[in-house]
Amino acid sequence: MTSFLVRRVLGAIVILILISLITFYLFYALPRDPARAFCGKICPPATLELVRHNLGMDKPLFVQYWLWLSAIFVGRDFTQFGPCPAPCLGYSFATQEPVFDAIVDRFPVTLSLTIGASVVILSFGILTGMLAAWKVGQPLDKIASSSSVIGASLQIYFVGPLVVFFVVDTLGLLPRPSYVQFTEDPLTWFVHLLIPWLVLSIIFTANYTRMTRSQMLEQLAEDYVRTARAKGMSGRSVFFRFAWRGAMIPIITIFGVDLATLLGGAIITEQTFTLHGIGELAVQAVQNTDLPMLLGVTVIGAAAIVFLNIVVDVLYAFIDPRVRLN
Amino acid sequence: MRSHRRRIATATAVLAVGALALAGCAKGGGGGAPSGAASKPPLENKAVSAITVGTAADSTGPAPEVAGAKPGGTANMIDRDDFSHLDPGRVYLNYNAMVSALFTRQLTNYKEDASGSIKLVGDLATDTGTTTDGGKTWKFTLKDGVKWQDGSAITSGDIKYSFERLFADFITEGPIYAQSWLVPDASKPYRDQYKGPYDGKELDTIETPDDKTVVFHLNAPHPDFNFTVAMTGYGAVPKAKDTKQKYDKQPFSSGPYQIVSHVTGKSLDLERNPNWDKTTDPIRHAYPDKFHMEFGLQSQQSTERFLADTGSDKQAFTFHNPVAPERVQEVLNNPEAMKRSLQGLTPFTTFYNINTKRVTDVNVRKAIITAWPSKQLQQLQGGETAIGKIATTVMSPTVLGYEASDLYGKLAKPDGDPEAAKKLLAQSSTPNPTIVYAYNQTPVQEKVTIAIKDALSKAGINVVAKPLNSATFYDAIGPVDNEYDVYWGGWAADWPTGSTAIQPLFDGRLIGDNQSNYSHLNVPEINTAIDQANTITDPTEAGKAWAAIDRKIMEQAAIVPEFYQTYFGLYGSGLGGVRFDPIQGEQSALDIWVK
Amino acid sequence: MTFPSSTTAETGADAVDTVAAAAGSSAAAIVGRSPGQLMWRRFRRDRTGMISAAVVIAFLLIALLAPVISWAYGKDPSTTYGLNEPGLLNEYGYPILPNGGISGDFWFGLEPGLGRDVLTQLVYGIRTSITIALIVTVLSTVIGVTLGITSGYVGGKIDYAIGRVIDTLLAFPSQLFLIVLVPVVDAALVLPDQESPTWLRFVSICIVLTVLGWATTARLLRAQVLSLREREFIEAARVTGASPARVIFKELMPNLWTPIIIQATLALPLYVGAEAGLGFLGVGMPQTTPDWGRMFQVGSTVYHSDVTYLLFPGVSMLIFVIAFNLLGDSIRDAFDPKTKR
Amino acid sequence: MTTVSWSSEPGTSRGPGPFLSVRDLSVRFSTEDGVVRAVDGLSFDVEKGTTLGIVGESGSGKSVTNLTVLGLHDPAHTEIDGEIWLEDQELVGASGSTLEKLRGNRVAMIFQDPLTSLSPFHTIGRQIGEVYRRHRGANRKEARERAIEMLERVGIPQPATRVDHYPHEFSGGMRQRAMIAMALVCDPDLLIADEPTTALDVTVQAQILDLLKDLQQQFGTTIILITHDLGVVASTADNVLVMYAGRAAEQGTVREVLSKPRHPYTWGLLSSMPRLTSSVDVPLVPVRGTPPSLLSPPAGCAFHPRCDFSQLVGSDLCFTQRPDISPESGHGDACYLTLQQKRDIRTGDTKEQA
Repeated sequence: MTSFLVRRVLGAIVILILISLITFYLFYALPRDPARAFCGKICPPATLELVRHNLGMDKPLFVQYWLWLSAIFVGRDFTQFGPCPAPCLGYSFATQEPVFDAIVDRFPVTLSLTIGASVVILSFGILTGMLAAWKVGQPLDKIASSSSVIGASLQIYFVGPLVVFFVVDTLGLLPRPSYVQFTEDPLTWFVHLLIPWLVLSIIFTANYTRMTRSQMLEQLAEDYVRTARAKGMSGRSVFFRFAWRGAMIPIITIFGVDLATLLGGAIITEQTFTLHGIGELAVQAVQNTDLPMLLGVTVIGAAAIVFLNIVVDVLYAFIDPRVRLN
Repeated sequence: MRSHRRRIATATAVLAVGALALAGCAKGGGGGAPSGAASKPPLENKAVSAITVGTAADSTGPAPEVAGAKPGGTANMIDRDDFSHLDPGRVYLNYNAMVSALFTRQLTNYKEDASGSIKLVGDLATDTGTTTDGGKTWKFTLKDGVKWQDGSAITSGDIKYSFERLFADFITEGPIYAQSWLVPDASKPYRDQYKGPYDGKELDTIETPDDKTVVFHLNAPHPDFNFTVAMTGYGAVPKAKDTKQKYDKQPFSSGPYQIVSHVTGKSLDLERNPNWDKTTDPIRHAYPDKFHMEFGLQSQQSTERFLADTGSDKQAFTFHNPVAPERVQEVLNNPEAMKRSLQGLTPFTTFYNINTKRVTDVNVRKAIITAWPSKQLQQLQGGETAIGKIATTVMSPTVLGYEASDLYGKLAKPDGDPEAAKKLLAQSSTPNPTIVYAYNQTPVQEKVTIAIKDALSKAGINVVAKPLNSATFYDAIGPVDNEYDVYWGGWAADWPTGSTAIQPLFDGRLIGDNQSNYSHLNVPEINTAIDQANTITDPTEAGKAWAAIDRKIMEQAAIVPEFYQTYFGLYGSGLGGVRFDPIQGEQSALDIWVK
Repeated sequence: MTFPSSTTAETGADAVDTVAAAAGSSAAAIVGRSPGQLMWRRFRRDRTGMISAAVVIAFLLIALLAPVISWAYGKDPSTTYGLNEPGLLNEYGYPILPNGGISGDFWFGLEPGLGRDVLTQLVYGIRTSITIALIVTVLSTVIGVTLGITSGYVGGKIDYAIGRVIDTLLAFPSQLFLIVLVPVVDAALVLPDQESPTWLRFVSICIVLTVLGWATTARLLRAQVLSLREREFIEAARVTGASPARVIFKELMPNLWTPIIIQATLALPLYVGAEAGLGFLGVGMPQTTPDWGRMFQVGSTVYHSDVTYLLFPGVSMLIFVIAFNLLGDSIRDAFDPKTKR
Repeated sequence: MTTVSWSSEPGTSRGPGPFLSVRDLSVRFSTEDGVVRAVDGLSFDVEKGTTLGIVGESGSGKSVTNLTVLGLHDPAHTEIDGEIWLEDQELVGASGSTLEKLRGNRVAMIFQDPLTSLSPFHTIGRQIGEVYRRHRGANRKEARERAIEMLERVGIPQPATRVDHYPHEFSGGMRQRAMIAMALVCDPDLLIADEPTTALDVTVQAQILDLLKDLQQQFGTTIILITHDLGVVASTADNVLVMYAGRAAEQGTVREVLSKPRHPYTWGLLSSMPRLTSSVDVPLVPVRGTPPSLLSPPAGCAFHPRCDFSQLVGSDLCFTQRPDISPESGHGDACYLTLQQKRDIRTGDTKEQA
């Protein structure tokens, strides 16, 4: 087991380095001179040169990348911003704040969006999927299937504003979606995030209902389920003790990917509800061509995806003994 | 078995029809009949009536009391971004300058009286400074009793140090006027001649005969140097408390408030500075006990919260956030909100540079101005209240000496006059020219481009629109030999006199890559007029000279003026004394009190 | 609890095979049918599939006949009616008539701001979405299939290399990278002097969506090929000395058409959504090209005062994507009856 | 309902009537392409303690019949007529819960492919113990001991450690032994083995069949052995039932049916099987054609399209009338050829091939 983890973590690190390298060089494909932002309205060429030197932009590309990478472990001192302690992803060109602090500061928003949505997705999605499989062909199954097809076809940027318009503006049932520190006031935190959770879960849950249903039905057609029936196991225990385990594997895989995308900052959701999560940070980084922030957000997003892939593989071994972590 | 999906198709149809019906009964998605805006009183974006230089008497504190104001309470500020810089030497943005006014004081500053006229008065200095040789040497004497937040006195040494540190290598974002004037050789870059105080060297062009007096020896006469030192960029920094780069996040206060906490990107909290002496300050009040500032709210959000006016938003104001353009109509129809609204003309003017090196024929340039669809552009960006009045000159009305003039009859025909433009083109070398119009690819600018293409093509001018990535816009138009003919520009004078409104943009000798003279205008007659205007000591005379230069530039048709930008903002019902600062064009915090 | 035991499938399957067998008795003329015909028979009997196919074809027709519709309707998507004719938009750019300015001559109302006709914008918008989605689906499927098969069939170092590329691509936060790549590809393809034509952004969007899209198809195909490679009939083909190309095209491909087509029909609506998402985030097609994504973007900023504008693209996109999803489901069921439950 | 005593040589028939009696059973599935008549009026009996071999090509309805005994069909798509009597209990009409109590307890079943028939997610011990706990209410510890005991009985080495292994850690033969252990854990009266040895190679096949015989001797379990391999039937079964197109074609004791077959289909089966005694160069004669479509089975005798002797019957009986098993007990067959004709053809034909 540990050898598996070590190998996978090393592989993950290689991928993260690869991604940061690609993002770094991609960024330089843009004809944008970030130094410009550090020079006043009237910017004599001499000052522009000085700023480029301060930002280390006068060094060759790979050296700049190496400085960025080593800064994560040993920290770095910028003439333009001052010292940057160990987990240093540099300073944002747009807001002059340390990138790492910005991400850590924005992470709770994305985290609460993700947790809320995943709880609803998993519980509601899988539950309806199971019920639809249990009552296959009956009215409940038909309703679940048709609503899940409709749900899966909705787009966040359509449903979001619509829900806000009706629920908040017209009916005033719920406050406008925003983020309130969970630690300060859990109730308002919950109420203010209800709409984003609701919208996000409508779309994601639909997929999980459809997937759970088809997986459960596929498992129920397996030979070993027939054997269980032949052993006198009741229909209910066959359904809940035998069939669901097989069905969980593909669902975990997909959930790993979805969770990672949410953790990486659901850009469209945060844009629709103007939530200041990592997604918005990423969009601003692109609009301001803010390399350090962009690199930081990409690496954090990729790390979430890669880390969750490892977790999913480990989970496989728990559920399916045939999977050996060699 | 698969019949269960038979009903899906019918379910979808029902849902679709339902949604459309729902929309029908919604409270009318349309804008409704024209809101009778015409019947509304015309917006009083009046220009600043007069800018004068105050006397020593005007410079003495305390500032006149605001009617009905009472101390106490906490004033909240909600806005879009955190302040990128608070170290005076790195402040150039008006947004940063507005908050710095609460804790950074300069030698001189502006005082607005009830009638709306502006006076330059001494802030830390007893008066607006004295010069005997036409502006080459300037003497300022500090007031008694001006102290830092720890109670230590502000000395002439601190003022000298504040100017010296502007030469350090980490101070690059602020203004560069004083630095380029305080070095012996004006032609060479100032950073090569002095590297800052951190290696023990001093700048000998600044003398401090005693603790109270500071004498500046400039390398050329600058009669409006007393306006220059009013910039936040030249605010005082204590020699003992200079934390270099970290000073940018938590500066040491010489004003009525001191910074208690600053969580970057999130919030800034200020409390009273016990050592600030009201009698030494003719400009600032300090009614609220605390200021709490919160960031991360786009203008749509702050507009919604001001309209809702609930809870702590009652005591909230905003420096920068205007009313969101798409909500302007809603606010204008809301009399209660209008009671807590602010309107005013900002020093910002926007215009379209015409690259005189590529569009060489003046008649073509004149035709472009004549055919320009100013009215449509104004309507596209939210009308006069949200974006600005249609401009016809280079200088903004907020600048001393502004004279209204409309050489191309834009106010008469704001929709553009294709016929007159065609006539001008007939007299030009190219009857139907092709111009390359570069624009910043934002949603608004894309709509503007469509309107411009329509209007100019009606006048026979063929427009090639070149979208530029919004991040690389300035990099693309920066080089002198860029391949674009017309591109958008915006400018604000650093102080309300003609020199910073015109010289950096139209002085032929300042043309260079990434320099501000984007229209590359190089007319000897204008260059000499600029030098001549720079030597006039009397402000009103200087104003007339700059107005004449303004007309000459418009005759050259170097730019298509767009707007004198206006500000339209809201604040909470629980605050009094929220006023519009015409110098910076944002809401001022200096007279605020909590009801 | 209803519990479909496997025997139904087995006998059912036997029955179907026997149907295929040419038992020459006097019962109903049972004629042999190829898998393709079988698939078509099953698909024809699946009414939901037929209805969704009809809706999809309707959308395709509308997209094709857009100029005809706009000619018959009398309006075109690019003229800014609101700006040119007074009395349509009020001073702040909102349509004066209620419900988004729906009226006799503007059936779906006017776009706030520029005042363009919503109906023609929608109709031409389908054209943009479908063309981009089709191109990207075809491209990413072709790339995905080729790389998936080579890495699955060839194995060894190549498989490892392609596998790592796929892992890296899938590890990119895709939404973020769509926004980053479009300006980068734009800058790379930029033409210095004349106006950058609309096709430039069209090409860069296709490139970006394909680059980030093919990895999932490749991974699916690789898994399919790995499982098929072990089967006896592949060993048999190899033993008879068939060249790898012949094995792949004659032996493997026939078995792969089902997953390929299923993956493509389910991917297409996703690409339509992604393209609209780009428009919503402001990196989609430029203003001059009608695009649903941008209609959503404008809609989401003006919905306070004009919610109707948002509904038109929203509902049409909803129906469009549902039809595609249902069509994908029906095709999958027709192709692969085992999972038809 | 007449109960006929059934005399058979080796069986120890103790009970008054047959242990398991299937009366005119027919099972129809509604599928996309029409109604499939998998079983079409089948009747047979099984004596207690004996082994009945059911033989037939795939699609002849042998598995369906036995799954009906356990009531494992999906009622939504299946119509079942006729009766199945297990001693005094009627199964077709029985309620779900009674059937559940019966399955694994009195009637057990083992399947063809042990790998897919065992749950990959649970250990062997747990899967065996589950049945014991379900029917005997044993606690976890007792169930585990019972599982170890059963594993030992079916001949699996070190049962104490193997009990905690997963199915994929067992070899083919071992897995089938585990299946048998699981089926017999509650000492069922009837064991239905659906092609237990087809997935195994020949050597393991023999071990499994011997194991089944030993267990039958030890516990007197009645076994129904479903197979398409006549060799397996010959070596293990007491009686044989040959099925074709959902009906019984021929039934009787192993010796009667295999040495003196009377139905053309049985001849076909026997002649398509290589024998040690027959010479190598004599070609095998498989039954021509393929099994009939159960969607619309041929009229009259379902075998007539493939029967070489239908014209011998003279009238077009074979093409119009469906033959029934005659005589109902003892060695019966469903064919209109007279006994004499059958004996002549058999001696004429089989002698040539013997």
